[in-house]
Amino acid sequence: MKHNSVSAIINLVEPWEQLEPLTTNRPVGTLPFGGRYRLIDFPLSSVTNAGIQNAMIISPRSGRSVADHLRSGNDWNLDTIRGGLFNFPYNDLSLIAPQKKETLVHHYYDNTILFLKRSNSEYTVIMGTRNICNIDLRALLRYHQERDNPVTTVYKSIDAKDSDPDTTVLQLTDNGMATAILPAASKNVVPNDNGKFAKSLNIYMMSTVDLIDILKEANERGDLISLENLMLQAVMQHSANAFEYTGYYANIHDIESYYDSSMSILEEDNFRSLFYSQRRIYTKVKNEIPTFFAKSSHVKGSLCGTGGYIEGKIDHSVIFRNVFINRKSQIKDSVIMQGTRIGAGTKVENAIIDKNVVIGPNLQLKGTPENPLVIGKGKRIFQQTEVSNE
Amino acid sequence: MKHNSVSAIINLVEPWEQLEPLTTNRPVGTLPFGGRYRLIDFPLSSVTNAGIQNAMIISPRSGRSVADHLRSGNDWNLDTIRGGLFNFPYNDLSLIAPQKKETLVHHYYDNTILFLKRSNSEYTVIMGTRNICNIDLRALLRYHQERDNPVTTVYKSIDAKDSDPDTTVLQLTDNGMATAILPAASKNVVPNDNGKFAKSLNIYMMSTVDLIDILKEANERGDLISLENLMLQAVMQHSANAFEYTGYYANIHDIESYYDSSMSILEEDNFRSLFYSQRRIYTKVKNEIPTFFAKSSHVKGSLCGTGGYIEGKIDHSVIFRNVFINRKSQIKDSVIMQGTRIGAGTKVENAIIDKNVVIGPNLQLKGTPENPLVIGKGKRIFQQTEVSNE
Amino acid sequence: MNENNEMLAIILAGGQGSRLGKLTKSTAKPAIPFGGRYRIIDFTLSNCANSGINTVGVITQYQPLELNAHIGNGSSWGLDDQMGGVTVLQPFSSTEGEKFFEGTAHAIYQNIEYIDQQNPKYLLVLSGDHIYKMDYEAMLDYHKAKKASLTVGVIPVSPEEAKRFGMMNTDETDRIIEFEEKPEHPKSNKASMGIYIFNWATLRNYLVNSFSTNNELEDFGKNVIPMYLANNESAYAYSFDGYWRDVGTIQSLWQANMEFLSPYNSLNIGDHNWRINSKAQVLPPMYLTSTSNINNSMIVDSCYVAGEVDHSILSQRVSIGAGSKVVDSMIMPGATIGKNAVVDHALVGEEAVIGDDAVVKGTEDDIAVVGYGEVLGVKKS
Amino acid sequence: MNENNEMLAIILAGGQGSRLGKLTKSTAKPAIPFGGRYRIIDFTLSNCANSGINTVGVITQYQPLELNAHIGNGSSWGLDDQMGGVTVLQPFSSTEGEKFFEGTAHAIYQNIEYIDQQNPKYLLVLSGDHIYKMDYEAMLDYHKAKKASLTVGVIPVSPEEAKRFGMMNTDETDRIIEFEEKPEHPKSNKASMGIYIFNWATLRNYLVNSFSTNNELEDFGKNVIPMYLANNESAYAYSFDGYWRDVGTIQSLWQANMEFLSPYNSLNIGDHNWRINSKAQVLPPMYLTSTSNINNSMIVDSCYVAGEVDHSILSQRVSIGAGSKVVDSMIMPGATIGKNAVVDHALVGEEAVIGDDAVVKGTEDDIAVVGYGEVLGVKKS
Repeated sequence: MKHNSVSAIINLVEPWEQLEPLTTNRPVGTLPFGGRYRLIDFPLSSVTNAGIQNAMIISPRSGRSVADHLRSGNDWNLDTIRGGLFNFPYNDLSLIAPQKKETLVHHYYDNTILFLKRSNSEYTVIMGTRNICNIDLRALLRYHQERDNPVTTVYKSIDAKDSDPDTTVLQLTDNGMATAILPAASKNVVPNDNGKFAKSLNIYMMSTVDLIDILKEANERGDLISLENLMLQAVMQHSANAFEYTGYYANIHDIESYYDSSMSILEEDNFRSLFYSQRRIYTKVKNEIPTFFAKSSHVKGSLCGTGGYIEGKIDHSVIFRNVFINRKSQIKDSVIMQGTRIGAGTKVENAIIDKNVVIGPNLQLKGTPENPLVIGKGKRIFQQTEVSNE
Repeated sequence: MKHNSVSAIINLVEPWEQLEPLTTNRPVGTLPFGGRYRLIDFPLSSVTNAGIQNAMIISPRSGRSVADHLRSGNDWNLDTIRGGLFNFPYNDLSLIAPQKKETLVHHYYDNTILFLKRSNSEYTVIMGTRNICNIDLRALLRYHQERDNPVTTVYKSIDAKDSDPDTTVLQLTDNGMATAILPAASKNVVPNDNGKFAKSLNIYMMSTVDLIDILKEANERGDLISLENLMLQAVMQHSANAFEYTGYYANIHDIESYYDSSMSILEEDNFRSLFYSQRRIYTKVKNEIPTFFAKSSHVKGSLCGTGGYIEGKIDHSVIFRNVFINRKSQIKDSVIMQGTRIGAGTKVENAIIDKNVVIGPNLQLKGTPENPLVIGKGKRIFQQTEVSNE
Repeated sequence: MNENNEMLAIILAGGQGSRLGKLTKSTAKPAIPFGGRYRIIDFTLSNCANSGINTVGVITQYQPLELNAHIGNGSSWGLDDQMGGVTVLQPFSSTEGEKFFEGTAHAIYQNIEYIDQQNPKYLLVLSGDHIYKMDYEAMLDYHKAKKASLTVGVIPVSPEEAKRFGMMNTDETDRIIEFEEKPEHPKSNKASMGIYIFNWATLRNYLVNSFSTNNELEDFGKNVIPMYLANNESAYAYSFDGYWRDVGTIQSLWQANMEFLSPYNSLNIGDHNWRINSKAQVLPPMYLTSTSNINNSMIVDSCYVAGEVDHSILSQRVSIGAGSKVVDSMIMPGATIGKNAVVDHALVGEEAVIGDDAVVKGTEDDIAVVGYGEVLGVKKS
Repeated sequence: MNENNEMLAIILAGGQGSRLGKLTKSTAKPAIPFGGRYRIIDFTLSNCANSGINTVGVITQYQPLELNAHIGNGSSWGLDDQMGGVTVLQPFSSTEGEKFFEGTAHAIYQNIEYIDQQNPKYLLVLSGDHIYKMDYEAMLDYHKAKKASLTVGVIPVSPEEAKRFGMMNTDETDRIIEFEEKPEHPKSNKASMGIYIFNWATLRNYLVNSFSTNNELEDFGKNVIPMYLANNESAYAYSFDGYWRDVGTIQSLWQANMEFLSPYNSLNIGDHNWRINSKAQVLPPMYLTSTSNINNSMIVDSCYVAGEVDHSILSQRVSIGAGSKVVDSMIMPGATIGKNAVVDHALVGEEAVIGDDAVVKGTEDDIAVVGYGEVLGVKKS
């Protein structure tokens, strides 16, 4: 009913290879970001802020890190009797055995169809997690309702020179309709007069009935392609309304873009635009003690989570929860994730250090802005010779 | 900590073939029973009633019906910050592709070990779902603590003549220790002087540290066997304390035993023993309207769920929630599951009718007590010729 | 996807309900059981949830324990929203002294701090003791369309009934031009349902001014509406024509329960598009023995029936012994009736015990009442 | 796996806390923020949860809105148990009249109906305004071992401090033989912590008898304990020797916050085996600008620091402008401090605004206080 007029599908089956080792044991969607969040928090918060009560998560692999993070959905207000959060694991086709694939033909989209039918919703929004934004889905819905095309998709205007060859952009008509979504390298898309591309945010809004039809037809054809590819086909087939998003935006597709996006959040304007808009960002609630800054600490231009103990020097870095920075250590232009400990006298620069890493004393961990040093989750490093990019 | 001193593992990987078609699309653990429950409700309620806060569910296949039923665990008081309910799907080895199996070797029990470590519990109880009972796990813990063997297992004393050849029973020593758990047909077990067998209830209590060791050793050996078989090995290896359970008991292993157990619940003593003991049975909460009994209705010796509309005659049957029984129909010695509709003038006898079935008017659906008629989930039957056992 | 917190609902659930006699001796009226598995306030709370209202304050004062336990954190109605939810508002003390609630409008005034925190544009004032299904969002749309300062929900009544109600006399645009309390000669058929939408800023002004000048606006019907009309505030009547019952007396409570029994009741309780939710308890299924005989009745979980039940409602955990006969009655949760007893035209309170061979017999005009926990005779087994 | 509901805890959280002056003008003392991300009552609630007590009644009466919102359904402490949980008990009315609470024991008497519903064997009575970590289950074990009718938690104090406490004089078995309120010449060092375990049936008897004979047992310290001793009830003292602070005055509240700052504080807040939980809000991480300078301080989520912070605690959403200096102070949630301001030896209330260039300066013996929402000077940006 009223509360169920829109349901959401968040698709965590996304390209992850270029983000290794950060994505070795987690989908892109549960990559930590911004001192206490994970990428999925951003689309999920948009869903919460729009009052959407029904959400389905499509997970690759076992989805354990996804389930651990989301639990009942309570932290995103998604566990009331009016709806709920439904986690469907094991949708990554590349991980499914060939004979299992055969049994999936004509049934691959069954779970999604079941979810959509039960949701009783009028519209459905489909989102990925690798484009960080804080979008007003109510505005997107109004935009969609006011226009004729069966699908509405979302873009951010970016400088063409900032795009990679495989950045996906909208092919826009003169009256602002999207006729296709293509890699920037395709000769079918050209920047506009201002040298801008309409970068696709991989968000789609359409009527639930239409989406069920698309999925049923794909089932009938025996398609085994990802939901994302089905959406690209739908845009090609019908054209789409193109909704421009103008807030903070970051695209995470490889280590460098993850690093750049993390550093960009340290700029106060970006920080405020993403976290202090009318639309709050929700995440899993944790009870942590306050972070203690010792007399010897020296922290500048940085973000810090709670539960930390800081004795060393931190400059222009993102420090997650429960991090321990020992005396005389120096952290600069780096990302230190939850539970990591940095030994006394150690210097860290242009590095990304994943969760629960222990770095011994008096070591040097240095990358470059273009090629940041990455230390994988749970590593223990006590010798300089053990320091190496993975 | 105090609340975490025991954690629970409920293992839904159980033999299901003989319960087809009831188990075609669900594990044995989510088989409906007793008018509004599913089999998993019984072990899970024992867990709740013992104040256990941490429970892990091991599901075969996708576990969707399991997740649908359990949701956040709130209905079993398992969603507080002191613990939680963890659902681990896809553990049925028979469904795993061979090359996937290779990657599992040495890692098959990783999730279980992770759960146990995080639980911080002193003891762990492992239960299946196919033995219905209402056991006091606090008493079992005390029994275990007072004795020397590393494992305590549970039995119900049954008449040997009531056992099948493959009923699993404890091999008991004179001083009441279990040295093995074997099929009744094995020549190593004999009934006691009163002609009784100690039927295994497939419940095991042991220290969490010991269980982690067992799982780690199994990982090291590269075992890919079910948790249940690991427990059988542990009993063989160490002998087990044998705890006798004396309350209501039923074993569900094939259609006939499911039918007999359902009918046994209609005896008032059994009904009270299972549902009105000090230990309540919890299940998923549903808001249903009251059941309406029309003037023409005639209901005797039966259980009924809410949300129903009854015009016909019901005798000695179990009627689940939201069932619609039309005028002049007759239901006798049968089980009618949730959402099913029986047409006017239709006669049902010795039958099990699964969820959301529609039976047209003026039909005859008859089985025998030894071979009940089973109608699978969601079937629509409007012609007498469509009535057939599956 | 309506905007959050545009309208705050306040449910007035503090009244003693003394016309319900024995039944409200130890519990608040809105907590009285209804229809086998509901309590009266469930209808208003479900209406709020179904109307997309996320934030609800329930003002309570008289014997609130059962009501508070029933409401809990609001999750039974999906009102456990992180951005809103149900708050139970009880008397409290402050540096200004003790704050009890003297009347409907006074109760709003005493809770001004809570309302200001929610910062609503519109305030919806509701009673917790009516049985009905109503979309308050449609009423808000009307309120906005009329650019009203106050909208009053009204229901058509016969001239006979009008003598028991506050009547709204309106012009042809439905603007309220006169308000008459229980008129001998009603000029309209529009009876106030006790449902109001106010522009909060305006109402707040009136309340603060009046209580600071001792010109106290204690009650909405007696004081606030007359003041609004006197000051020419734009007040409109919003007509509702669905099923609506005030169940403030023994007779009307029994009558509404009997109407609820009819499968043709226009309340349409089974409608999945406007569910009435309640705090659900997990109880075993009902057990109907081989001696039971049930006709035209509603029965719920955990009932045990060995006797005869005719045109009656049994609530949760009710037990009817063999040989007993229950006719035209509503039995509240946990009541037990022994063997060979007769209960006829009665309301039986929670946990009451009616012994073997006892007779409780009312008539259509004089319904028998057994109080909460009352024990009549001896139940032998 | 301890048995459910053997002991019910009642937290007395109704007092006005007038010795906290401005800070408790619009909120109850137990809701006062402490240590950056806690409120005072979090310690008692967490102690209950960690001690395996599932059912807790919180008696409240003075300005309860913030406290009620904080407690919610108890889920923050894992006290949202289906078989128990937290119930907030506020004044109410009944057929016997309005029920406000006149003293600690009177508050228990007025809520007898709630306690009877829980049907506990033991009643644990607690205050909501102490900072400590204590295992009440160990105290219950002691109570049982002593076969006591009443056990009183006591803490060793110096003869000097004893003059401010109720002192328990005991025999060599720790049985209480005398109780002296604020004695000039203390005979023991055992000060009452205001923590009591009663056998409920016995206490219930005393309360019902006394209030029905006008011999009213209003207060535990003043009336109930003397009555127990006079009647030779077996009352024992249970010694606790961990960190414990009554934070009932401005001075003691500031002192306890400063002690909390020390990494060597014996309260050991980081201990994972006895977590102190609080209602967690999701807020962005703290942001420390390039002009910030932080020493010996605790800071939490959503703080913005551009100035200097020395030996101070910043609670959630606190903002410190460039050039400002905060020393030896505790800043409560949402307070903002402009540019070039000085805050020294101060407690700053929630949502207070300290303007640019303002100076708030107390001394160790006379702590400065800025009230909730108080505005000092003008904050320009």
